[in-house]
Amino acid sequence: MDFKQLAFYFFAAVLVFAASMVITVRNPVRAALFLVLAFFSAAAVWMQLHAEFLSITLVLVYVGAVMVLFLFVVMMLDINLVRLREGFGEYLPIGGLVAVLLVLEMAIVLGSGPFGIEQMPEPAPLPADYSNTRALGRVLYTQYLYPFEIAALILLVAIVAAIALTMRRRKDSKYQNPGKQIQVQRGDRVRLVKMRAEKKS
Amino acid sequence: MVPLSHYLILGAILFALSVVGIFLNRKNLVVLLMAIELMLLAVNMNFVAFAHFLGDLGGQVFVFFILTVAAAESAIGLAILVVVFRNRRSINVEDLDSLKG
Amino acid sequence: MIFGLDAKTIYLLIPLSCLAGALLAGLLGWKIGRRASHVVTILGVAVAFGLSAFVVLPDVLAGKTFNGPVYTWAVSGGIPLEVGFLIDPLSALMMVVVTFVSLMVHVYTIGYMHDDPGYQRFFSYIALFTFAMLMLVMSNNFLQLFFGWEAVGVVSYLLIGFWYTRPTAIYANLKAFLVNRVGDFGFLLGIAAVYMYFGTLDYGAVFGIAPQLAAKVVQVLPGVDWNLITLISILLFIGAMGKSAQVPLHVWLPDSMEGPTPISALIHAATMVTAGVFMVARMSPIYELSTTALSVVLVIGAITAFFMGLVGIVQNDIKRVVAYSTLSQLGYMMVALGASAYSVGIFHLMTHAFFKALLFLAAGSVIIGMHHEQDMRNMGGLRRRMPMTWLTAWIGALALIGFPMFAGFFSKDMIIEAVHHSKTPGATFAYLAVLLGVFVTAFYTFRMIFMTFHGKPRMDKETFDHVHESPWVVTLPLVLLAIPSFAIGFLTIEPLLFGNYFGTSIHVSTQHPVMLELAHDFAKGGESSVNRIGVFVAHGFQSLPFLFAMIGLGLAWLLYLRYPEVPGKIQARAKGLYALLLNKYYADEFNEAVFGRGARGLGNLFWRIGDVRLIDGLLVNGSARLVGWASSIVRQIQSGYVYHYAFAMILGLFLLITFFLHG
Amino acid sequence: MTAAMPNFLPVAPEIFVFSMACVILLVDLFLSDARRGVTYLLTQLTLIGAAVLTVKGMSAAAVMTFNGMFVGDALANVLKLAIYGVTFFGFAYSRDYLRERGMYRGEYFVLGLFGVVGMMVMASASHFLTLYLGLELLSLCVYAMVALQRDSGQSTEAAMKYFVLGAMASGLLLYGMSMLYGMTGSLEISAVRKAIEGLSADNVILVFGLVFVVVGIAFKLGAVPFHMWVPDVYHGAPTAVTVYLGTAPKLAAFALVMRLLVGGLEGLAVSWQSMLIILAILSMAAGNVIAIAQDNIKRMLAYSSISHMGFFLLGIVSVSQNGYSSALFYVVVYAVMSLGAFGMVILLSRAGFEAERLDDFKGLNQRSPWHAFLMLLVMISMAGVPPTFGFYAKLLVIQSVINAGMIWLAIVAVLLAVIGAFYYLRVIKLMYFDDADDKAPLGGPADVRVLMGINALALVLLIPWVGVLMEVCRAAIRALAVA
Repeated sequence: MDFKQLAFYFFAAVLVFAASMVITVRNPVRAALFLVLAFFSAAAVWMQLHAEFLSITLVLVYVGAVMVLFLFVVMMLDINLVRLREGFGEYLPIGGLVAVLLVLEMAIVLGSGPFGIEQMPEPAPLPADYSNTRALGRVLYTQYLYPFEIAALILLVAIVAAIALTMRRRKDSKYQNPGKQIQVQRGDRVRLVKMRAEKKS
Repeated sequence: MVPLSHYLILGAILFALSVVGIFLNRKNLVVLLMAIELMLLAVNMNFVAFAHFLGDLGGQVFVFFILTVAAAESAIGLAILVVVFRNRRSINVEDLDSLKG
Repeated sequence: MIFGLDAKTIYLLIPLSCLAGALLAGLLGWKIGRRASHVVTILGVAVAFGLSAFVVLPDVLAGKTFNGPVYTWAVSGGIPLEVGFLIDPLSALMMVVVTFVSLMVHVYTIGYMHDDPGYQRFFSYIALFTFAMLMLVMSNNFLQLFFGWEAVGVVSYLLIGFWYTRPTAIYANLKAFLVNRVGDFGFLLGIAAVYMYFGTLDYGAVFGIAPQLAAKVVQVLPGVDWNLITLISILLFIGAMGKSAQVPLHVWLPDSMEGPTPISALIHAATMVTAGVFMVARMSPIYELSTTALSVVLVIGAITAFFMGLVGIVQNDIKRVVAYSTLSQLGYMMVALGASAYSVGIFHLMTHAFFKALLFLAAGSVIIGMHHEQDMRNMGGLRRRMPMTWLTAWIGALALIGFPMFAGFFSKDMIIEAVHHSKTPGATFAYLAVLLGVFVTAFYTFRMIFMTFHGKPRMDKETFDHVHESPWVVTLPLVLLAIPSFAIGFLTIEPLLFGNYFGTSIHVSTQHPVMLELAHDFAKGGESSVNRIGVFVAHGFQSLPFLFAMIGLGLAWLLYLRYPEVPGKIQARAKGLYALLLNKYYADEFNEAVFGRGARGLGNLFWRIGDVRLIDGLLVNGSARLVGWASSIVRQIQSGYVYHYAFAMILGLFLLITFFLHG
Repeated sequence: MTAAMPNFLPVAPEIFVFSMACVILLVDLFLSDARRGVTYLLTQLTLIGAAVLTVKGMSAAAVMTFNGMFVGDALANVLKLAIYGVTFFGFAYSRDYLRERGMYRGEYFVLGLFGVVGMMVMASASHFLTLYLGLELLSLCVYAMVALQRDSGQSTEAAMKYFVLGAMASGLLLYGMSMLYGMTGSLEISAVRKAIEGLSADNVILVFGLVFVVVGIAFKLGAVPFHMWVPDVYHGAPTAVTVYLGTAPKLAAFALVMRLLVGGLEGLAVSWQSMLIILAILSMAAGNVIAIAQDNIKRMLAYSSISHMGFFLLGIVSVSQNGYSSALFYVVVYAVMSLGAFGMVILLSRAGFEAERLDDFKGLNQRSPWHAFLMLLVMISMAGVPPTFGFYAKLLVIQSVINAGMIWLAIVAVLLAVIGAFYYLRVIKLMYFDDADDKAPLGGPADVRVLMGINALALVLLIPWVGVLMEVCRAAIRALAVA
């Protein structure tokens, strides 16, 4: 077993462990953190597959942005953790059974098929000056221009939808109006009142 | 040498875990969204592995787009989650049962 | 040829006189009054009977048959839609039976329905029924057959629900409607198949072509070959199963006893329910081509004959006992048909019509005497109070159990013999069933007779004192029916079965030579007719069926007269069996659960076309409840929980993968 | 490496709709609530403009552009025109409903238009990537639209369910695509088709991937057992959104079926044919039976949609030009019928009152004979009673199934359709033979009433031209075969 294999099986094991923790831990914050671990190990596996750009993206975009968003939401919502712990493990046996069956079935298909090392050997190593990022960039803006534009549209939709769904003006929230603050005149704030001095009675 | 099939089986395990996560989880909508992320990760694993072994960049480009879509998707998913929470003060999956029959 | 009328006119006159009576009583009944209503209808039916019995029958016996159109209504797409008559020995016999029983029932109704507010309506219905039944038996094509078939059905529903204020009557009505729809669906498909492959609906033409298509094979489901003739025969038989109340489409008949008793006698014992038997006999040239279809008829008939008799044992309503005996006897007729002894089947149909009508009317007479009490547990000892009814009921009962010399003896014994000789698959089973059926028949028949007329009165003294014999309009038909119940058997057995009475109207293939063997056995009796019948009767006293009948009779005597406390004990011991019989094998419950929905689904098809009232009253309120029930069960799957939905998807995925990759 | 400038002309409608949606998004910001009508008007003009551009750009031959990512053929054009049409009507029906519920804002229309772009992308997709992106664009818009009534517990619950299950279905579809990619080495649909021809039809990996793809498609169509979202979402969503998602996306789903199964994977037809048969029978049976127990008309129409999708699949199942074109005809007719039915639900609703229960249709004839008559037409067409389009659509599908030699399937379909007729007739019965609880006469703005009339009457009055419409469908399918 050479180092590449060792690395693959190690990261694969971590990935599977992290993934199973994501779906079994009860605390959503811990689940999110395990998901981060899963993404990191996946990025490591992808690295071995010469998908450097994607593995970096996975870490930067996913861990850096999406998972932070998850954590942010989890913490923003006032979730009752006690209720989340109820009924733990009740459905675990059936879930485990389905998982095992599904994996077995898929493994039989994928393992026995034309994807063994003999039928599909590792491709020849790429030249040293090959840049995965550059290659991706080349096709992304030429060959894949149309999908790229659609992806932009999807992101726009996400922005519009997220704002439309969650932005709200509370009647009781207090906010400043800088325009008004600047235009304020002395007369608006201070009123001089003339009155006689009080006499002690 | 790690054969392609091992990458694919890794993807299959991830896939099965995410599927099980979706129907096993009865308490927490957030974890449901995370399980969906896991499923997309499984698919991405497949694409990246195929792209490498086929020597074709198309798979990697596809993964790039899936990542983009997934980010947009989770933004919308979380937005819906927030709206649900505001309405019910709960993100318990079992509480989402007013529509049925 | 009488009064200078030609044959066609006479044929037309027979059904039309009934129709005229029905229309007069129905449309003008409110004006002409009760008396005039029954006069016109009875007159109409009497004319029909007179013409059938004294003009048509002698003509036919003289070999003068008729087959042809009498009125062309329209020509559509190349097929003429016409009213056509086929007058041959078979239909002539049916006409006489129908009109005679109908006439008796008409007279009897004067007494039975005396106080009913729907008097005119009732007469109108039964005359209309007679018209429809005549159209059915006289038809010479499938279309008119279907018309008559549906028309008798409609009148039957109207009459079952005659007392429409009773909820049970409405329910029975609905049930009869739905169950018959199932049968009619098969019947209609059968007729459609006939038209599709034969290109004509005329009996003669169809029978002519049938032998050429005997080996034709069709595929309704891909990969499954079906013989065309077998398919058509079975589809038509499904229709017969509905009308003639064969298992499992029998459930409507016992409930139909909700109608007034004359109806039970006329429609649900003597005539309409025999339409299925008649139809199969009429189609004998088709059925003879398919041994498979005959075997189906045989087995279904045998099941009905035996198991429905068993149910009769535990009934306490006097009319229901007779109703179950009808089911059982219809089974006997089907058995005869299935054994290719069509003439024997028709023979039994005829004898049965007389003695069953007699039994029903006698039961009705008891019911009148008891002031509409139908429960036999509250009767007993009525012999001295109602001597005439008692006597005629005994004659009917003896005929029913097949006591030698009585009408039922000849026909039933012949059926048993025919099955004994038959080589059709299932014949052994059928033989056993009809043989045991004799014992069962004797047992429940005499259980009824003993519980009703003999023993100590089980009602209070005051009621008993008020019981009195029915008026003459009731007893006269009883007597008039009792005569043929006794005598019709030995008078007609020779010409009907072994003389060449039916001629070409019934076709028996040489592969099923049951009749020949029967004739051979019968001829051994001697040279003269009286001799042969004498030997047959004498032989009857030593035969197995007679023994069985006597055991049944004796057992009934022991249990219900000698030791009346025993039945209760047996009942307590064999609770499960008793409950099974009392609930009629849970057929209703089963149908409700399994076929109810299907039947209603089919119902939709028919109902949606026209009648708004039906949509409103039956479909929406009645069937919606049942379909809704099933639907509400299924909708529980939609639980509202996302994880259940996800699970369903994964299960679907999983099954698809398994099925397509490893299956 | 230099790349040639791609030909933008065939994409003009997409660009137009997209740009207009952005313009509307901006314009809407500066409009007061009273002048929101401008947004609505611009939206409808956008759809009309897109229709004009599509008609102008039609050509006999299929046009490919963007390196084989986009195809403009007759099928795409027919579907796009149908999508504009039903969306146009749907927006018109929704206008007052939205206003009365405080949702009459730019977001509904903008998201709706973006969804239209997604459907257009799907209709002209010739690459797995564009197909997927179009699908996601549409789905994301619809998820958000369902939740648009954000203070309603029902609508947000529906959105959440739809989102979770929809995302899962997308995952399944992608998994299937990844398998196909691994086996064929390509993501371009025509290349995949060629590669499959070189492989055997019972290749395990291909069938394995196919199962996932079929499941993904079945979800989008709402076929049993992947249908569970349909009733909940149709019911929970604001009716204005239900009318949107119950009509045009079915056309897009048809594009998905045609592009993927027929365009790309016809070599595996033996396998997907039997899968679709199972799904079709289950859908027709479950949809029709469960619909009977519903007392909410939106749920009832949802189950009816499930059974209709089962029927529509029968056309695909026959694996023939005739079958595909009858399926196209069916799905277009279904979209029009469904538009009419939901439109009527909207029309009956008023401020603060949702006409969702079947009982709300009681005695409609007393309140407005004209609308009761229109609803009657829609219902008998859905039930498949002659002489309506619904009948012809069913007839054509049944014919194609019989031509394919599957008589038993045709019999099953007819029987189930007969059972299904029951609940449509119940609506008619309620409208005509029951007394109204609420005698208020029916209002509604004039233009909506005219559109509603056109919508329902078209189901009957266009019957003489059924041959012409059928020929259009045939031509659309023929174009696909050539490409």
